[in-house]
Amino acid sequence: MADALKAMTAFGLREPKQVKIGALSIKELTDVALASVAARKGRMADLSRAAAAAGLPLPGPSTHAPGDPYSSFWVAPEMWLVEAPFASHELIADMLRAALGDGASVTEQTDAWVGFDLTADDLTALMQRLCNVDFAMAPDGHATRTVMEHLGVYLIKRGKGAARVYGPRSSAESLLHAVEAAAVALA
Amino acid sequence: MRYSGFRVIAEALTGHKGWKPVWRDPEPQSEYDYIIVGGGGHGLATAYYLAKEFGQARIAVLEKGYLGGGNVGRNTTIIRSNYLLDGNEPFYEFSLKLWEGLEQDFNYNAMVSQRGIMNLIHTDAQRDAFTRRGNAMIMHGAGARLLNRDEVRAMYPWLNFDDARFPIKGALAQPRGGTVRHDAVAWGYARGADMRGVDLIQNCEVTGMRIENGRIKGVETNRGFIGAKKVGVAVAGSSSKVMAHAGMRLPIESHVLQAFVSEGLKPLIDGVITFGAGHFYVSQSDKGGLVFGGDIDGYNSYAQRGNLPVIEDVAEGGMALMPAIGRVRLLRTWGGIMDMSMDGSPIIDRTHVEGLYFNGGWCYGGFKATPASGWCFAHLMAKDAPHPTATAYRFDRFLKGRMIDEKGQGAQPNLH
Amino acid sequence: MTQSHRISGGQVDRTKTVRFTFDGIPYQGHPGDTLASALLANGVRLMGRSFKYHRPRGPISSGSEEPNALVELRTGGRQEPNTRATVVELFEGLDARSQNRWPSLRFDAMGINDRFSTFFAAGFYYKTFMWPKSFWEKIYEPIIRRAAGLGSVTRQEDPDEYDKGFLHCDLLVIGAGPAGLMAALTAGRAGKRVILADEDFRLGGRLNAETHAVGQASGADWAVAAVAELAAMPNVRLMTRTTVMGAFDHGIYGAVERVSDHLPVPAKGKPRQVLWRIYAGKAILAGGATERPIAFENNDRPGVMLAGALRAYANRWGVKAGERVAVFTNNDDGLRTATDLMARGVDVVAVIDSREGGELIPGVRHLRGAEVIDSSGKLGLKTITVRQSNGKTEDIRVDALGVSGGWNPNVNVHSHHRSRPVYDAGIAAFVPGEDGPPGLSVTGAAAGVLSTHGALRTGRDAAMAALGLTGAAPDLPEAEDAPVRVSPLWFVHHGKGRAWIDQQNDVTVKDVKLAHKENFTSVEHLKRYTTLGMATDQGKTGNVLGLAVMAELTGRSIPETGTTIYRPPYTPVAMGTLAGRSRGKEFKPFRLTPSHHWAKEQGAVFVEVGNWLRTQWVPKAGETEWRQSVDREVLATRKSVGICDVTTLGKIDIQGTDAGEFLNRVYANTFSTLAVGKCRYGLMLREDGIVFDDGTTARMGENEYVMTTTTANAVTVFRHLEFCRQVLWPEMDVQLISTTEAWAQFSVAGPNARKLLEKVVDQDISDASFPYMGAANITVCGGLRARLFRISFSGELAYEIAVPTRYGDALLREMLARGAEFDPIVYGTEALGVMRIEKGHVAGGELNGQSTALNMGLGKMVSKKKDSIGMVLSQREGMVQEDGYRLVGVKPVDPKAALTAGSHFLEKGAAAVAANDGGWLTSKVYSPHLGCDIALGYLKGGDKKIGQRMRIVNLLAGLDTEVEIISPHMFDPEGERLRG
Amino acid sequence: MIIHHPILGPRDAQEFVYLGDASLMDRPDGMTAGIEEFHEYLYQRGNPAGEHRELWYHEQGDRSWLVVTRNTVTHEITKVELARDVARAKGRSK
Repeated sequence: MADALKAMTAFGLREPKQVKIGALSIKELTDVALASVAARKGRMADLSRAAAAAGLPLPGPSTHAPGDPYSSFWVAPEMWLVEAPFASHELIADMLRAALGDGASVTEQTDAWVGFDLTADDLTALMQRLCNVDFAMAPDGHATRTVMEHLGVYLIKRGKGAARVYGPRSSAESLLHAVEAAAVALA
Repeated sequence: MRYSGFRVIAEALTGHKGWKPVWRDPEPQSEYDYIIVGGGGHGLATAYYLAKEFGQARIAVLEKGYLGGGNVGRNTTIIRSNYLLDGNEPFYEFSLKLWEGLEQDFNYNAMVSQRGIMNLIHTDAQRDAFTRRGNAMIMHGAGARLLNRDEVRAMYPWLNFDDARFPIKGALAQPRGGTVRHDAVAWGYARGADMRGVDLIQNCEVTGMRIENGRIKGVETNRGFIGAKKVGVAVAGSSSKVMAHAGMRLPIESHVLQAFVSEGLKPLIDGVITFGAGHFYVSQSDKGGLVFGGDIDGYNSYAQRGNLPVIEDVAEGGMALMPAIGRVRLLRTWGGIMDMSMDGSPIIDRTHVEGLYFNGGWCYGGFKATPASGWCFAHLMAKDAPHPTATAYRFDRFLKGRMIDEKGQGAQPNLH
Repeated sequence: MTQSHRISGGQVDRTKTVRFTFDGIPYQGHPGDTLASALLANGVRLMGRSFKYHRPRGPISSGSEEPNALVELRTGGRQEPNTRATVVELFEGLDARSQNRWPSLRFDAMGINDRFSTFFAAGFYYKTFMWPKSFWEKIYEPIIRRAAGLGSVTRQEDPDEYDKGFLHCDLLVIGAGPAGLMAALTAGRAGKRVILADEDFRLGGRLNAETHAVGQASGADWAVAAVAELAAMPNVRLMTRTTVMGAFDHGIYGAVERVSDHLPVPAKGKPRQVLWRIYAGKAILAGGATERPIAFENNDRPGVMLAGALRAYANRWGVKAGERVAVFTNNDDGLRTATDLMARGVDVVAVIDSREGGELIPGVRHLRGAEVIDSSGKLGLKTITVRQSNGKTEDIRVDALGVSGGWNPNVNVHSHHRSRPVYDAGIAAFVPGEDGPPGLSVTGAAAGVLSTHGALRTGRDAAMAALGLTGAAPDLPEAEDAPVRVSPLWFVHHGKGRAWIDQQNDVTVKDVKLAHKENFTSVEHLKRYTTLGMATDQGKTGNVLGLAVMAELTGRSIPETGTTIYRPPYTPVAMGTLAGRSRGKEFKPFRLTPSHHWAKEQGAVFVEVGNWLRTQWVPKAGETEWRQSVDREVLATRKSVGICDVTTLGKIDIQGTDAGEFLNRVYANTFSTLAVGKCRYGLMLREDGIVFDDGTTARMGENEYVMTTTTANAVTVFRHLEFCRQVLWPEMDVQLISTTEAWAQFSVAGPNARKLLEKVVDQDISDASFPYMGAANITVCGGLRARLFRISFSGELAYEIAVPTRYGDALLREMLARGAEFDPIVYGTEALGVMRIEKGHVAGGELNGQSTALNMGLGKMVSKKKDSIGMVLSQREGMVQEDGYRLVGVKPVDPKAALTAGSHFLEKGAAAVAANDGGWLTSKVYSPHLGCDIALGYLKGGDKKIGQRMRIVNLLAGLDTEVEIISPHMFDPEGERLRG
Repeated sequence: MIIHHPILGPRDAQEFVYLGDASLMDRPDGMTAGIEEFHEYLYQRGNPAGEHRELWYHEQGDRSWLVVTRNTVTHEITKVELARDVARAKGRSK
């Protein structure tokens, strides 16, 4: 996009962070573009139509809906966070705005967050140390806001042993440290 | 009966046969000149000073439970007059001066101990604010010192100076601050009032107020109607409940504040340390327990018990400040119901009902205010004029825009 | 040393030996031992000293109720005071020491207190030490403080880690005795998610301490089988060494798991303990019961123990507490101690039964209607004095006495919501009352059901009921179901000596009598006056005894007397556990700015601003003092151009067709007239009319605004806006989202700001096309999306430029590189502060939550032509006073004189007393431009005092400085530079 | 405490920020109401010992403001509503 300006990860590096602790692997996401989509007041029907046309899922509360290119999860009443591949969708906000029209308010959120994909055989014990989400009982695709070591994050369950966490980008180091410490204690 | 070392020795040698009840348990009379509702610290102090300083008689204190069972018996025992604003500082300084002579005054050792209090500084902005406050304190005659980091370190070398998230940069100290054995305050005032003829009536709950033509006539209780020329209400967390009997809504919410004590330890902390950045304050009792607390739970409550998040929050503050106490154990928690006012400052005022007076809104500053609160309330009730140090504590300050908002948080009681 | 008191049987692993020391002396025990059982096995029964009288003490119990056997464990930062020897699991190399004694446990100089105990009656200190006044703090109190306390605390940091976590279950079972195991089995077999937690390291509760059969097996073996069955269920989590410390609202329980306390040190990276917050659909308290003693004179000697503990040591640990043992009981259960010990070959010399009737135990001297009235033995029990039913007294030589006064159900957790226990005369004890924590039921001994069968049955039934299970109830194994036969006996009436009730705090029957005499008769007064039940055991063995004595003295019944309630925690909890990982640098998370890594490379100095770390200044080589750096940054900016990372300012994206009107209502000034492509300074009030926050808001599109807030208020402003949007004006079409972290934002300020920006911005930003207060979406460096605002906090020609955060670092480097010809510098918060104060902009010191727009000289901004938050109440009479505080600028008359923020204004010649207090300095900096300290301040009637001379004093530092009151706009008051 | 969020189900009260009495919804109109009315609105509280309708904000959640009906003596929660729905039901809707 802008060759002159080289992007940096949330850790001030060129390459995404990858950590392995025991069976757990932590991988920083730098290839996901994010934008929030909120229905304008009284325009939910319009938004739903436009979203359907654009291939943008708008799942119900506590849910993440995968899709191509757009995945999304519910964050607030009539509001979603939309994910898309960064390489093709760096201008995700513009693209969504164009697709959704004036029935929606769209805001770029890509760099508001640091994302991590966590994988292991079973993440239950790790999640028990990190947050109050009942991970074991949550269905796949469960998406919720929660708190990890004082940090507000979004947690998306992608399977018994897979989860995605979005935390505040400025606190990337603190968040990673919290996950690492919990993992070491369990390893 | 006068207490003294000689009396203790004499009684010890004669098998403790001569000790007398510290207070009587009188039946309520049909009418009093003064009824004080609430047998906590403030109510008992009010009765004591009404009798002793203002020459009044025919006084009763009505307590729904046991004497001293409210916040005077469930606090962290700190006394200080390190306030900022003109509406507050003269009053709290008056209170501290009364503390300084209290034990001799009421002949009871409440263990008033001025081992000093310090409020830690972690940012330049905090230093500026504390400098403003310290100067205000000195101008009001309260005394204050600004300590630098090394001076704090010399006093408490084991605080977290080297690995702190919010490094200690100094402190505002009031050497005259300290602690008092809280229960003894209630008992000392109760004893002093009882000796002066005040009827202390326990297990007597006010269930209504008799008001005729805008004038108080007495109170209904679970032990029948008791007449009174003047009624003063000093019931802290129960303020809204009791004043509702007079049809009043108050600028007050009731909130639970938890406090904590550790197992007994050999001396570690001499004075009182306040760690504002971590919502934590601590002192050590003469028995050896670390006595500490933090923020209120934050929601309206009359339950006298709190929840785990605040316990954890307070412990986190404690560990951040004092990494050596990791293996010190929390022994007991308790909750008191705070009368949180809309600006964080109290009310000592008349009401729209003639002869009905109100004392409340102490937030969690009530304990240190006990002597002055009692004195000023007695003054107001006896003379129908506010004491000079308590003129700002009016109901109408909110209507007039004259809030006394030390923390600058506005009309949200749980933030004060 | 051999284990002289080890006998056969028990559940210790005799194939292995564990070495440990107590007060430096080496001993041996076995895995499965506690410190107390191992010491007793070695014939050691003196383990501590009491709080007040320094009486020699040994353990009276075998569990967490222990008041006496408190020791100090470990060394260095791990030194751990007041640990109960009865629950410490023995590990290799354990190093324990006695406490509250000097010079040694056997010869404690403070034991002198015991000789003068009559002077130390309850509350004696309230009556003396008052004269002379100054002696309290100088002499008496220091002595008392030194004497007080039990263990000592290290001054070193605790090196161990602590963790926290969350668990969810359908049923939490607290306690793994027969009731708890049966409850867990019932729920587990039904497929429910169950957590079974027990404080012990071996599950089974009293089954491990008794010889009762359960079904075909011993109770202990039945427990092993039950535990094995539960362990095989994936839906059941067994938590040993886990104490449920408190019941909180709505089914949340706190539990402490002692992960590593049975190890010399935790394994690397492992926590010492974990605090679990358990979300339980339902909970069952199966916490068993605690035996209580009977008070008699000198009942506190090492060797006098609870009868149930005596047989627990024999049955579970294979330890006899003495060579010659007697039992003193008022109930049948106490008799079991005699029979169990005899079965293990221990010499039981007498059973003293206070009851006249009942069964006689064969083969032992069983005295009925008799009482123990006294004992002797300086450092341990040697004889007891027994008064027989005929009144004759007799000394009996024993070295251990088991005392049973009956069993108190462990109602503690059930009373954590202030439910008052009620008295059950059938078992002479308090049982759980009404209004316990919703969802918590109580079973087994904790509910007053004291037989094994009863525990199994109620445990099963409670689980069925709690979970609404409708299938067939599981069969119960056969178990003893003996009725409770107890004749209450609280204290033995005899003589003038002391009979202990609360052993740790040295509260005796005499103290209760004194409290009664002085009218401290309510249980709360009794507790507070005598300190009964306030020791580390929280009165688990003593409380009921104390109030029963008071009941007897007042002639009231025990129910009339009532009882105090228990509060969390059930047993004391380490502060480290409650804090978890939030300590040291991890107390709060860090927030790092986009330029953080660049600044770190440059050796910048950082400052904490909330959780943010911001660059405070960026020293250059040769600068030795911070002012050099800051002055340089200010001068360089004002001379050419400076860049500052302002990402920390809150950014809120506001969209919707009503966004303009929304801003009109949340800001005191008007926003609906703001044109697209423009920004405006906004002043936000609280509803009480006090200034809440300020910042600029830009209109980026027809229905699209970007608001900035102060760093400090970013979160609270957002919350407030959501309140306004959802609660006050839900009819409005407004959407909000925070974009604070999404954009890296830099202030570029100085005469060459535009020239520098022109090097990176792709569009025309000449004054004509991008005038003062302009705002636009632009691109930089050949196409990267960015935002540009022409706003100034420094008084210079200034812009704020924002790019997506990941490009922030690169943009900063690019601006510095491409604009090198302008010698750009990066400035930190100090220089930022200098320039904003020179310019008279309000910030932290002025936005103190106590000040009005009028105070700030911004009164005209509050529009009365529209409704906005705070508009009405800002007009109250106390807030619109003519002579109220006004923001002023201040500079010293002598340019070399220093000012201090927080200093107060005084008129010349006025005394430094409150009546003359004119206000205070809110912020102060050194202005390299003006060559002196300058400050902002709130001065009463300050707007009318411009040009006057006053003093500012800092009484904390003894400073008294003559100053000139000037306009707060100290630099370029006409604003020519920022429009340049 | 646990608040049963009308959309998200049971959530720990720790995720919420407490404001106070739900009467804070009933803000007077600043163009017609005067100081006395605003004073009553902002400062005077019923502060009941018993059932209390109060405002909580799900800050670490979906950012909904809720009206929670909770007993201040027992802490029992009997009703939880979206504050926006409550406000709209009061007629604050276009």
